[in-house]
Amino acid sequence: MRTPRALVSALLLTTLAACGSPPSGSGSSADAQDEIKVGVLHSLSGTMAISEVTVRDAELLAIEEINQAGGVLGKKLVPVVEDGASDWPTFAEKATKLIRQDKVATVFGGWTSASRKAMLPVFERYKSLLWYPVQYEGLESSPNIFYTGATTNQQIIPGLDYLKEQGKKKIFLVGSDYVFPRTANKIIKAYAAANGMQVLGEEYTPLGHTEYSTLVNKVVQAGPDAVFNTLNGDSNVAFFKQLKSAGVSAEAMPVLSVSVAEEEVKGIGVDNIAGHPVAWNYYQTTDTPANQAFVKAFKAAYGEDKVTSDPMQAGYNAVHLWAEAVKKAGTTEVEAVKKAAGGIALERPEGLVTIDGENQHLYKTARIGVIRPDGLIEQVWDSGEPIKPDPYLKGYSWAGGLAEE
Amino acid sequence: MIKRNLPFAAIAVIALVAAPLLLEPFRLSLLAKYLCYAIVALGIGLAWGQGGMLTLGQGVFFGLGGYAMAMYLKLSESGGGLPDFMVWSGVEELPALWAPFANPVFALTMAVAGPVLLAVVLGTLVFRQRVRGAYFAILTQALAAAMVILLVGQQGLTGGTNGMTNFFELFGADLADDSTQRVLYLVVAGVLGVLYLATRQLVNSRFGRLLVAVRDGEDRVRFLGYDPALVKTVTFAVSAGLAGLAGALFVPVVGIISPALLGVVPSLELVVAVAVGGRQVLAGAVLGAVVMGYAQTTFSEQFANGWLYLQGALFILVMTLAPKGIAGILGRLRRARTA
Amino acid sequence: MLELRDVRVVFDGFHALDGVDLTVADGELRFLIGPNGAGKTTLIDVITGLTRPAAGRVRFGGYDLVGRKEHQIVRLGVGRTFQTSVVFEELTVLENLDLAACFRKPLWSLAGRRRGVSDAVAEALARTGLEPLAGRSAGVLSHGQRQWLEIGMLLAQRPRLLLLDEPVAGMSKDERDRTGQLLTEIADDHTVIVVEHDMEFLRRHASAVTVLHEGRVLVEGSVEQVSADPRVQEVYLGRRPSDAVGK
Amino acid sequence: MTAVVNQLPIGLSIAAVLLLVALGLTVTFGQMGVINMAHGEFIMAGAYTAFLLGDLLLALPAAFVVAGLMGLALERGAIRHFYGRPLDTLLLTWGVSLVLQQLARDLFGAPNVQVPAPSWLSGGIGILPYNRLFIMALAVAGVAGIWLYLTRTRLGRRTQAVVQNRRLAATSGIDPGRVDMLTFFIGSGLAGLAGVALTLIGPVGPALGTYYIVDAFLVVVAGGLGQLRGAVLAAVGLGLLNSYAEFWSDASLAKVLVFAAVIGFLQVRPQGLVALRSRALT
Repeated sequence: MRTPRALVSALLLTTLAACGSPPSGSGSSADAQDEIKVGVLHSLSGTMAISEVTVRDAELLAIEEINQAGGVLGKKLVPVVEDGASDWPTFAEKATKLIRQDKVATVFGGWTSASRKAMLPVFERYKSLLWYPVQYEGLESSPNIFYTGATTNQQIIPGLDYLKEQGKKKIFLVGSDYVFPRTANKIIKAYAAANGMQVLGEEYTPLGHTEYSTLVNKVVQAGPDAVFNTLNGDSNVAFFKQLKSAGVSAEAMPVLSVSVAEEEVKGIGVDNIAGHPVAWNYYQTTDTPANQAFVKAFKAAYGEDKVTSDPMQAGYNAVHLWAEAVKKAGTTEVEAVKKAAGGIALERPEGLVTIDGENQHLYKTARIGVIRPDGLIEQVWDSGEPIKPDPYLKGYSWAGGLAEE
Repeated sequence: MIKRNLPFAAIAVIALVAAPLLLEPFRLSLLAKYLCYAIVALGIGLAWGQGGMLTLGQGVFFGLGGYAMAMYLKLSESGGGLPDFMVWSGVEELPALWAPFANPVFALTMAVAGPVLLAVVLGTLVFRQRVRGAYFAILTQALAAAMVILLVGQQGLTGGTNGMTNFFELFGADLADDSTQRVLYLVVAGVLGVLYLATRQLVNSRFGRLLVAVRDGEDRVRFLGYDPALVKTVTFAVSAGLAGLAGALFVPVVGIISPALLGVVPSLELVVAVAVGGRQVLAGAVLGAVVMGYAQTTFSEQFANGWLYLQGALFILVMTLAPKGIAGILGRLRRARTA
Repeated sequence: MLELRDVRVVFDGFHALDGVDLTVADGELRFLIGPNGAGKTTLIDVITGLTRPAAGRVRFGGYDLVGRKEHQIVRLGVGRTFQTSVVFEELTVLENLDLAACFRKPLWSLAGRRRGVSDAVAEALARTGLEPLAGRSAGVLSHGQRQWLEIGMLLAQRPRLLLLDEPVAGMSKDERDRTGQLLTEIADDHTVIVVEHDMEFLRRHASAVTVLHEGRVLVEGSVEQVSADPRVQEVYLGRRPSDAVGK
Repeated sequence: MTAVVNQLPIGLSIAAVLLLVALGLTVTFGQMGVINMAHGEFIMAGAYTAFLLGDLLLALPAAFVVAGLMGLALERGAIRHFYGRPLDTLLLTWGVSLVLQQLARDLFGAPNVQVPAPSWLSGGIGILPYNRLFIMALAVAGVAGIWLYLTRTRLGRRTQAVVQNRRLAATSGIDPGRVDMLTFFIGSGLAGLAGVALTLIGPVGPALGTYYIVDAFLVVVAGGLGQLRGAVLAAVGLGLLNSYAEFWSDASLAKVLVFAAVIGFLQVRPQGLVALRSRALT
């Protein structure tokens, strides 16, 4: 009675407007026969945009390169870019949109574990394909996801091997409070127990936490040989600044990070982090012919001051690997592409990578680097050859209790 | 009055029936999602529009409802075994807190009772001390912030930042199936309709008058012999219950619940939606939630970066030029036409 | 019926009430006067629970009022109005009165829609003469009408003791007369305390008067006794001419 | 044991950060009753000013002016139409904060930027590095400055007069509009100062403001409406609580405890630590 009549009508009109909204992807008749749509789904807004925008750029660069070279199966790739907005449910929603409405052949996307976990059921439900470009906590092997970043035995464990070689016996674990750090730390603790290392402490802080004086105090008081750092995003900036001003040097207490790459170094400030080690599979300085071409192309496309990093390169690789699999399969049909993908080996910027057809991860070379005063990362150690991906750590006897499916 | 409402009721029913027929399944489940938000908006319209309590923590109640539902879904799929994320988190035994949620009746009850209980406790604590206005708003906002940290920190219990996802079936129906989604849409729309009518009844009742009186002169109401703290607590609890129910419906529709859905920003966004729709009328709140949800989807599909500008600008414009929102503008148009 | 003993209120070192004793018998109509800052409104605030006294006792019909919350005191049968009338502008006159009349009902029963007009409300409407305005929203009322609505709301509560804080302030001559008439009617079957400045109004309607000055009771008695008292003349004339008797 | 002792100065330095981010709010919220959700973005603006200038000492006055002018523009452009409607202001300024965040992202890019810390701030005394001591000194100076301004200058006393009785102040020749402008300028300027200080210890990016705004409001709420003394006490209390709670448990729990403490505290002192008595019926 007090409700304006017009309002109720408006409400209904909106409902109907939502009904009538033309599903832009459904006009498949308009789809040119010489085009293949692919989805690119990263956070372009919100807290994760910092990292994910660069991955999107690398993926778009790869798509452009493939189109320059004549496309795939004689067709041009058309990227459909969506914003995950640093919000996991949005990732799931946009993934659904890309698959069901845009009918893309595959999707490249995600960064956080949470976004991948949110998208996973969508890709499995609609039997579609996701290429996920970031190192992650393992313990997963979805038939509808290809993992082009490192799993734990290609990053965490080599990092620990490196610390062990350096004679670091007492370590302290610092991480953001979410799945990757917690899983990584479980692995680290099991590794430490099996290798005569001692874990002096394990601390987690909320995502976006910026007050590290108490934590630094705890670390300093514990006096470890090294710190294993799984902090994410902005927290790294605060942590390294406050660690540095507490007078802790990289020589006395190296902090091995697994989520700090070239891009992050700029924001942290080289002064605050130079000399500390990081563990990845790729650095801008990695000395391969493919990398020289990649760095050059990337800078040409996005600016001389841009740096390249591991996740960017993994996203860049994902597009090329998918294209290779499609060529081999002769179709973009998901099952055929999956089948064709197994065993594909390519020389990429990070060196030779091979798709493991069984768990859809990559054979990758692990590399430890130290941050140089110029902000780039210098490799100081590598695993010698590509490591077979082992997301469930079945090949490591000490990891027995961790990896049950 | 019933006569005047009849045509609209008819249109509503037609829309209910027509939407599932006209819309692609993907769009239909999006609409169902907006309608879930509309249920939360109804509660905000009641608490803020009618009762003057600006609650910036409505996401918390929404989340509690959602988590209760998600716990049931996880348990019903694992057949009493450990849900997938607990395995990853290294939990070996089902936590005692989880066990009763295997029962759907318990889970659904808790989806509403949990938020109501929290609202009653919080409301009693703050309203009794005459904490109000901006203080209340800030406290509810801090509640949202604290809740997210708490949920994220208890990874073994809650799935941490990831939240819970990967649900397959609800009461034996396959959630991936389009027909299930259609039924879910109808359920959500039906629940919204019923709750809208019930809330409107409450607003038009003596209690609703009392609520307006508390909003406009809390201290004066005391001298009418009422305890404003009680009135506010009850209203806050009702709005919390609405949000909880919306959360419980949201989970099977969207297929995920995570701390990202109940933090400071989503809570504020819902308030924005209500303001845009028009806070003083319940239908305005509902309209706002649907319009803003639709706008967010559409605009973020077209220009991702512009969405924040648009949202911010829209908000500034609504607050400065049309504080009564779309409902206010429509009301004015209607008056102008009849005048 | 109402008994105050040695009531003291201190605001940041300022003694707003400095040991007030006051007794009001059942059925009495008592006027409280005094210059600005004498503590009249504070006294009402203490009785109704808005201000908690630093010391002293307030008893009403066998109950101790100190420490009770405002709405609990209302429930014991003490009602009040405010200097600047506060009515709910978005509600109609009828709804305002109805709310005032309903406070004894359990809260859940208010979830129903109002049906008809209760006796208390009808009576309040009749007494205040607001019947023709019952359906109007209170926001459009004139100043005088608002004051009557407040008194009406008070009546609808059916209290045993009414406290009126300057009911005729700012009213026109006509309105004052009508209010006076209303007051006399009400006083027939209620106990009433009125805070008032207006001396003419006082002379016409008051019988018993208590004069407050600087937080103490200066003098008590009939209007004639009080206005003849030299101390009263001194406080009014000597200190604040603007509040002078017979202004 | 030393670790436990160390937490005391650490708690105080956390308190200094809290105080610094909340100080401007105690002025705008406290003196004017305006809830400015864009306060965090004014802090961000201060931090970016430091980034652009690249020099800390130069940045302090510059950031004060930049953030102050932004506040002034906000007050003149929008907030002044909203006095007496604190909740609407809250939502309005939230819209402004969204726009400012996105603006920062477009102007400076999404990644964090680096503000080099001056070399004279490297090193420290005991557990406290010089940059923490600098922040503490800045917080103390800020409090002292505000206190002197409010009690010792004519403008400050006028501000107080307007806060206490707007109409009366206006009739005695004070232009409340100008006082509002000035108050908002100062409150926002303080946010700018905080932003410069925060570049020493935290990230400088578009999300900077969002990390501090909730904490800042908690300090103001616990401190009581706009009371400088209350804000100082609340910041110290919450800083120490945070420091020791995190030391004995973890950072997540410490944050939750701080929230619980504020709620619990309001049970004892509903108007915050320091409150004025008021006879007015609102």
